[in-house]
Amino acid sequence: MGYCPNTPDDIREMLAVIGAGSVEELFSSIPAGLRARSFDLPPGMSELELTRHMKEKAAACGADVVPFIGGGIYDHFIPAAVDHLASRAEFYTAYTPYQPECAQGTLQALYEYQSTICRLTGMEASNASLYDGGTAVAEAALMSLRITERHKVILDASVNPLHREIVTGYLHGLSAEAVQVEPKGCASDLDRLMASIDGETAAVIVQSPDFFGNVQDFRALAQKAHEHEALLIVSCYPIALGLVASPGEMGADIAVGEGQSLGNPVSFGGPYFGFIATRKRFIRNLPGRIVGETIDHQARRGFVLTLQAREQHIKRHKATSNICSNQSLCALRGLIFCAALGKKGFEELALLNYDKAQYAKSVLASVKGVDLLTGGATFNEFTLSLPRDASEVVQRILEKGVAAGVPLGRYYQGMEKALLVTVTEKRSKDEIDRLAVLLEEALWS
Amino acid sequence: MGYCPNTPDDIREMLAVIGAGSVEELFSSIPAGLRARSFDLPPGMSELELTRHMKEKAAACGADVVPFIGGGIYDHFIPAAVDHLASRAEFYTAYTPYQPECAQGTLQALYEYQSTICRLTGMEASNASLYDGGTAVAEAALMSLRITERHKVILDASVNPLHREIVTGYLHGLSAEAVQVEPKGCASDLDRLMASIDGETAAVIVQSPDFFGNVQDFRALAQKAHEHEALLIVSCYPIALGLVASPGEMGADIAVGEGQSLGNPVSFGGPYFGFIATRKRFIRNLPGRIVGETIDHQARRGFVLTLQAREQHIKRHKATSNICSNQSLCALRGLIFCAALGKKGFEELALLNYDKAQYAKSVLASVKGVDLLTGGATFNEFTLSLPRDASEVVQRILEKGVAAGVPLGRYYQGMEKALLVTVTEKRSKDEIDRLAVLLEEALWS
Amino acid sequence: MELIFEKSVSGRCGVRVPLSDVPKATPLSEALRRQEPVRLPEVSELDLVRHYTNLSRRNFSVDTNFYPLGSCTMKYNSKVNEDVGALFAGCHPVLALIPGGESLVQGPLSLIHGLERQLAEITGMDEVTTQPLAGAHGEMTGIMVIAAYHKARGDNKRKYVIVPDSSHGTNPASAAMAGYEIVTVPTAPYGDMDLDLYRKAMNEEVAAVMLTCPNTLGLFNPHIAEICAIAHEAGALTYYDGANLNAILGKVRPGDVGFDVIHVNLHKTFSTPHGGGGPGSGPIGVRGDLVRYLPTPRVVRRKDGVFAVEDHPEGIGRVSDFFGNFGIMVRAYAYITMLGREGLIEVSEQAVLNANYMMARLKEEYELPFDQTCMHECVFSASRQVEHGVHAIDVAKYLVDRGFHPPTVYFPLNVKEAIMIEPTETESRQTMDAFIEVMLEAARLARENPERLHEAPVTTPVGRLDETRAAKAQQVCCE
Amino acid sequence: MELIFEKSVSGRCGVRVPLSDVPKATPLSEALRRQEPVRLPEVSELDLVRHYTNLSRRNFSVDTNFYPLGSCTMKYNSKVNEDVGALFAGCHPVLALIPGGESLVQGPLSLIHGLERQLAEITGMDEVTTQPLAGAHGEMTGIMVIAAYHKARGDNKRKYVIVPDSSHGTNPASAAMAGYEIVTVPTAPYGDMDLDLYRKAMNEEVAAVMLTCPNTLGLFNPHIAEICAIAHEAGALTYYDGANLNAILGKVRPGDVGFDVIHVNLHKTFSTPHGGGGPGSGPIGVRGDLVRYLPTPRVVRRKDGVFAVEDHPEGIGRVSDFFGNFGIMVRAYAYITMLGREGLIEVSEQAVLNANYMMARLKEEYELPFDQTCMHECVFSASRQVEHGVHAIDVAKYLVDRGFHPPTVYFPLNVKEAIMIEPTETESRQTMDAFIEVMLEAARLARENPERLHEAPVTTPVGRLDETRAAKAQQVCCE
Repeated sequence: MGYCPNTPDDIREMLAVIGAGSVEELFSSIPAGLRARSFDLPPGMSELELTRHMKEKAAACGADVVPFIGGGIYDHFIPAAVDHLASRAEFYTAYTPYQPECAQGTLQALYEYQSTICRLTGMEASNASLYDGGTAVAEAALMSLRITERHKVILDASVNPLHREIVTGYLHGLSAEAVQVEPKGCASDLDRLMASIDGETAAVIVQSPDFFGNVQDFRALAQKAHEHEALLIVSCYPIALGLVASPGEMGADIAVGEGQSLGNPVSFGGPYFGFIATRKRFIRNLPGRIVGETIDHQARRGFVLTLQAREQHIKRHKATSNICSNQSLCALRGLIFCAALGKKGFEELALLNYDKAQYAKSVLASVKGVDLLTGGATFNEFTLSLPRDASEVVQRILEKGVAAGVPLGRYYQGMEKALLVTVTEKRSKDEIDRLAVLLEEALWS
Repeated sequence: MGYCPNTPDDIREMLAVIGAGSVEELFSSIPAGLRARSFDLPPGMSELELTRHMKEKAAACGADVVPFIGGGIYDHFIPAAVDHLASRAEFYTAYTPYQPECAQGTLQALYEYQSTICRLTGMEASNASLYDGGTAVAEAALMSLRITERHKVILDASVNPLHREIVTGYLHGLSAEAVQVEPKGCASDLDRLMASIDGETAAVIVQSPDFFGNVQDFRALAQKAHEHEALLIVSCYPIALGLVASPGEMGADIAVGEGQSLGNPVSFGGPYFGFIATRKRFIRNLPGRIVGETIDHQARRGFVLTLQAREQHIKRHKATSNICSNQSLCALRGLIFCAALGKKGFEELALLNYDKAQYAKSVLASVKGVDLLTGGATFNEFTLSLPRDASEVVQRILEKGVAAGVPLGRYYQGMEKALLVTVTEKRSKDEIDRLAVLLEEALWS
Repeated sequence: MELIFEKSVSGRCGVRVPLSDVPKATPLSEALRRQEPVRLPEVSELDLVRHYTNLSRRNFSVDTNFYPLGSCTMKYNSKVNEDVGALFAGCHPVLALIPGGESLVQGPLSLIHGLERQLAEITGMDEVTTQPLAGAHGEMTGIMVIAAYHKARGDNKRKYVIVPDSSHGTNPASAAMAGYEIVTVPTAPYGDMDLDLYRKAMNEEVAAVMLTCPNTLGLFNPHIAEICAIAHEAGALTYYDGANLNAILGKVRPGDVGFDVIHVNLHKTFSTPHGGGGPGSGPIGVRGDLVRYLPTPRVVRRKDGVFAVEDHPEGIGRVSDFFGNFGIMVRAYAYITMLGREGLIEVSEQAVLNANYMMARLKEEYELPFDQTCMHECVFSASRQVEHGVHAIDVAKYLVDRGFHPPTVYFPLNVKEAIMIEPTETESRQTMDAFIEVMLEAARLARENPERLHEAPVTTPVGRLDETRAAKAQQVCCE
Repeated sequence: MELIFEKSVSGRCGVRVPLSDVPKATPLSEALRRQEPVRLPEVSELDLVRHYTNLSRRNFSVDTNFYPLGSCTMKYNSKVNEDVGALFAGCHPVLALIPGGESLVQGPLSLIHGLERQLAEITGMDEVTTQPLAGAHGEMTGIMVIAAYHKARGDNKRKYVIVPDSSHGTNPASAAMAGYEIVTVPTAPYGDMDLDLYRKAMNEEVAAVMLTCPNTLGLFNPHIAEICAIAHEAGALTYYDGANLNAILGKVRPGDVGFDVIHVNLHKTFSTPHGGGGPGSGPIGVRGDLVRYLPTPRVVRRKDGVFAVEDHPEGIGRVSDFFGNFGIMVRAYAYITMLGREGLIEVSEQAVLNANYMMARLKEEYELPFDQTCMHECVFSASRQVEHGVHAIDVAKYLVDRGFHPPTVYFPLNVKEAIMIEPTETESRQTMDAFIEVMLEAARLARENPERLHEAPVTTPVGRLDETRAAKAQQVCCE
């Protein structure tokens, strides 16, 4: 039937050892009145039938749509080696490395991951990953409350709207406040953000590139925040970090983000991983697992889970977070992705995204009636204004197998004609040119 | 560019150690007149571009056609575990196990493979695999020449025509003769086969199920061959061996066959593996590699390549065969496939093939004008007679995405209206019923 | 082994980046650009592959070792589930959120809906959401739903959540994340939460009680219905930690027993390899009047049979970006679909049989604090071995040398020197026998040669590591 | 480790067979049925997975160890090639042979045609067939083509094939399979086939001479054109064993030099992991007037651009069932396409650089019988170590203990105590340096502590195995 190996003979002999007359007898501690009233599931399938069934479902998943959509999740190239290595059974069928001597594989990989995140973000201490980008921003917000012992964060509304919803939900339960600062046009209102910071502010949370695609300079904001002993939390897009200044360079205290773009497929929403990194002085306030370097009695280097006194299995309700599992396997993919591209390749990849998006900008903005709403620096996303409701236009183009972008009306009042377009290295010039044609058609024919 | 890791610095330093001024200098032993006159290949591609290019080619490979074709290569279910295990890098990136201490993985697996083949075929000694089914039959023929020191084999023309072509080619060079005995109708002409055996005969080569699908009893033939001190070589289809009497039970001296059906995808012709097994007394006449059990100085069991004095790297032109590489990885897949199904599952699988084909027989033979040419016992293939040229009919049905079978006119004179139909466990009742409808349509509308 | 960074050679390249088919753009301004390239390792693809392949070989794992880690359900997960999990890799989640996109992703939407229905039936709940990304995330989400429920009723005085002292650490931590204060109730001598103390702790300021059943000792609490009733009487809700659901599939449904909210660890019970610590997935199920508070969005089946993504305006908001860890959900759906009703019942029966067999065979040598029929796991104490100076950790490390991953040790906290063994249903009697032999051998060695246990492990790439040094050094990334 | 059969438990099941959706048929007659089920192992899927996963861990491999096995070209093969190789798994080859089927398999047919064109350009030949299934199979096919050529010209007196004594064993064996007698020409003191003896051996009864170039000593034979000319003068043809093609990609084309037939080991030069001994693929290329004798069928590009499968009536017939080992061909095509012209030239340059570096650094401690610039591999002799009672095999086994796969030893036969090292172009200088350190250490140990080398390996699951016992016992399958 399933995967239970014991044969009737085994079962008989085991019951004899136990001293029970039947398997059912082992459940006799469960009062009769508590037994399941229903368990109405269909009979099982064989592997062949299951595979067929699942392939049917997968055939209707839009995988052949050409995606100019991003908005936090990106269709990037994933080197074959990533899959091959992350598919090593010893990695993916292991548990949390609680017994370090038989988990040096996972532990060293997570240590290398933490090192990679530190180098990407320009920070000094990273944990071993969080659930996803949205919860990572929320954990950073909570972390700032713990560090500053304050109860308010300033939340730039140019931060990914999905992430903001998660942050407000997390803060709500703790009676902390998230003050949102609306964008000015299609960009962060840096002046209002600066003005909002006061002695009650635990942190300012911003994103670069922001949800409209703008690459931003937060140096002044950092300075202002630090003047008020508030923290600067920067959410960032790791691929962009191959080209744009890191949160560390900008003066951030905590860098967070969605790690998906590093070697994880889009996979209808997950699993991905969130990352969080900070200055070394805040390390004890990090949520989640952290791997540290140490030695054994022969002075051989080894790695262990460390600073566990922050965590729920030790500190229970006084833990820095309730998080238990991390996203090890996804983080491992991120690590291998970064190492596969390497110093030079990672920069080239970022530049390629930039070049393609700049090309797309020029081509699309020259479509009649279309304007660029993000006029400044962008990375691989930008926002267009269309002469009509973007939703209708997107729907029309989608019928041709191209997802033209994310209409912003759903996320920002009054932006019904704004369209967020994403262009990764996987989009060819031909695809970009075709999008321009389709856009023109959808608008004017 | 490619996969060459040395940096310009490495290269400079290495050249200094060598004492050469440039890499080009290392090629100076090649006379100028012998240098390549052309090397006209396009520039390379990145991994992403290559993947795109290959996916385009793979999109035009007929993988969505419903195959009722077999004729030696079969579309069977492959458990996911087969791929996962055979994809272990330690298996597939290792070489021939010449250093046994660091190749016990490969060696033990091949020993288990050999044991599996012996159990399937009812034989006592198997080698570690041959190239494919056709060359396996040819190697068996050569083996019979060596054992009997005779120069003629009787070749039943109901043996796979592709295999027969290979056998005759192999024998041709050695000035040995293959006497082919034509089938009677759509079945081996056992009487003529028996009558053909004489004191010059090295072996009779037969197949069961034969190319038309007939499951055959060779006991009398074996007896007759042995009376003349000739060998009986039986080519068999491993999946059928879950149900039908093994070559060993039939009295065969050498069992061979195409191993593809055991866990190897159809993959446009390969790689597959051929198997060959025999009685223990003939072991020194086997071609190819053989793994044997032994011990180390601490009496720990281990496995080594054995009886290598038969082989080309020792015996050179006096070797039993020129074969060097085997098809280890494909044989490993075969082994894992057999172990995954196990004793009971393997029998069930064979029965399921049998039941499905029997059902298809009854449904298809009831189509107007269609008759069954293989009226006796069959396994999962059978031959139909159509009221018209089978090629036309197949072509017409193929347009509907179904490969109805193999028209036999190409292989047997006068069989232009015969169609060989294959039904594996993967063909559903719905697909079979649909084939009947399509056949009726193609014939009568 | 060297770090990948230590294998880096300046100028070496790994995977090649695609060539550009567009013109070079005007560069970003200096102020916005990073000052130097990210110091990522510079290795060839071969170095990369060899490094991580060899690194993987320094792990124990289910596919290589018996891994009876109590409370973690380290069962075997069929390879086919990995393959079907990969089928949806190319499906962009934002497609479901743009106009016209829903119709293109009916496959994954129907799968989410189907899994929610399966889990509702399995747990006896009315509705399920797959959004939480892990067990603890499910707990927090569940408690947030409970908070929303009380708040909607204007019941604003509730500020406590009760947990037993044997609970998983995530329970109090998750309740705290949702803004509650924690009341911890001790374990009674009979192994369950002390019923009298619980009764005393329960009052109208309590929002919920969180329970694991079977509890972390592997015992089914016969008072569970009473505990629920006591809570409901006081207007509190009951939360079921589904970590141990593997024990009761088809036998007990928390919804039938009286629980209001449950989370399910898909990665424990429903076929996801643990990935070295994640990803997991922690859907929650709720009773009828809590459905409205579930997080947004919801995947619904419209009357025309089409699946749609709908906002859920009264809910607690969003807890994860999209629909949860979809890849994990695919595996769970495949697992439930493949096993079917009978297969799932067999899971709990064989899990319980295996645990009781383990218990019966080891209890002569190891102290069994609660000697009664267990469910899917059993908890021993190394207290007899302590008399010889051997601790649970020493037994654990010796097992490592003998090729077995150790059981969970020092948890639950209410058993001293705890050794918590969960064999799972996918292990055969023969594998358990081999493990039992080594456990008995360890007990013998504890009497005769404790030094051998103290020096373990000796077969691993490193011996016991200095954790204090690690915590002091705080060396968490390489320079 | 136990055999999988030894883990079998009666009644245990692994993977489940699909359910039947058709009626049960009348059983086969007793006489045709097998008398008892095949005694296959009865194991659970977990047992299966754990067994083969752990078995795999008892191998050295390119992905885990440096593997400088001379003459085998154990290079790193990109993972992407494995992935693209799997894309065609569902393509049934018989589809290409049934009426109307060709148009459905244009992808794979175009790939075969494309690969044949690539290989023709790389080798300087006119046409290529991908049908031979391995190198030795290619040799046999090539010699059969040569035989057909002579026969078609009525030249029936030729019954010999010349090979040098340093040739791969497959060369004489393949020629013998094709019906020829073998004439072996010794190596001259300068390391190549003795030119005078060769000239004497050549006459009008010789059908062909088979050569490897660079030869098995890793040396490029400067007389190669002369050797070809001598053969051609006598009416014999020249066969090029492409095993060492890796050394000369883009530098020399056998067709330009004067060879008539060549085989290529796709699995050596063109990116197929060796799979523990196979599968391989051994396409052959031929000059113009031999094309007509290539085996049937041929994949051709028709004038309308459509690819077709055509019979080749004058050819030698069929040597394999379909088009060769297609999966291996896909990898080769992908490799050549991905690397392109410059990438392939880099391959031979770096392979030669690495081998010369290895040679330069080791020759102080190890005897180098032919001290000249080598191509892609170099051959030492352990003759100096033999003075201390240490043989090539002892050095080899010591390397195993230090984590390196040994070089090829005792081949080629014309060097005593040969140690043949082929680093390949995919290994970095750093990896070679680590290997060189251990080789130098072994040389030191040979002088100072030969016992350490004699007892090696000590780190592997088994020590040196008793091969004589194996050959005597002939235990080749378990009972």
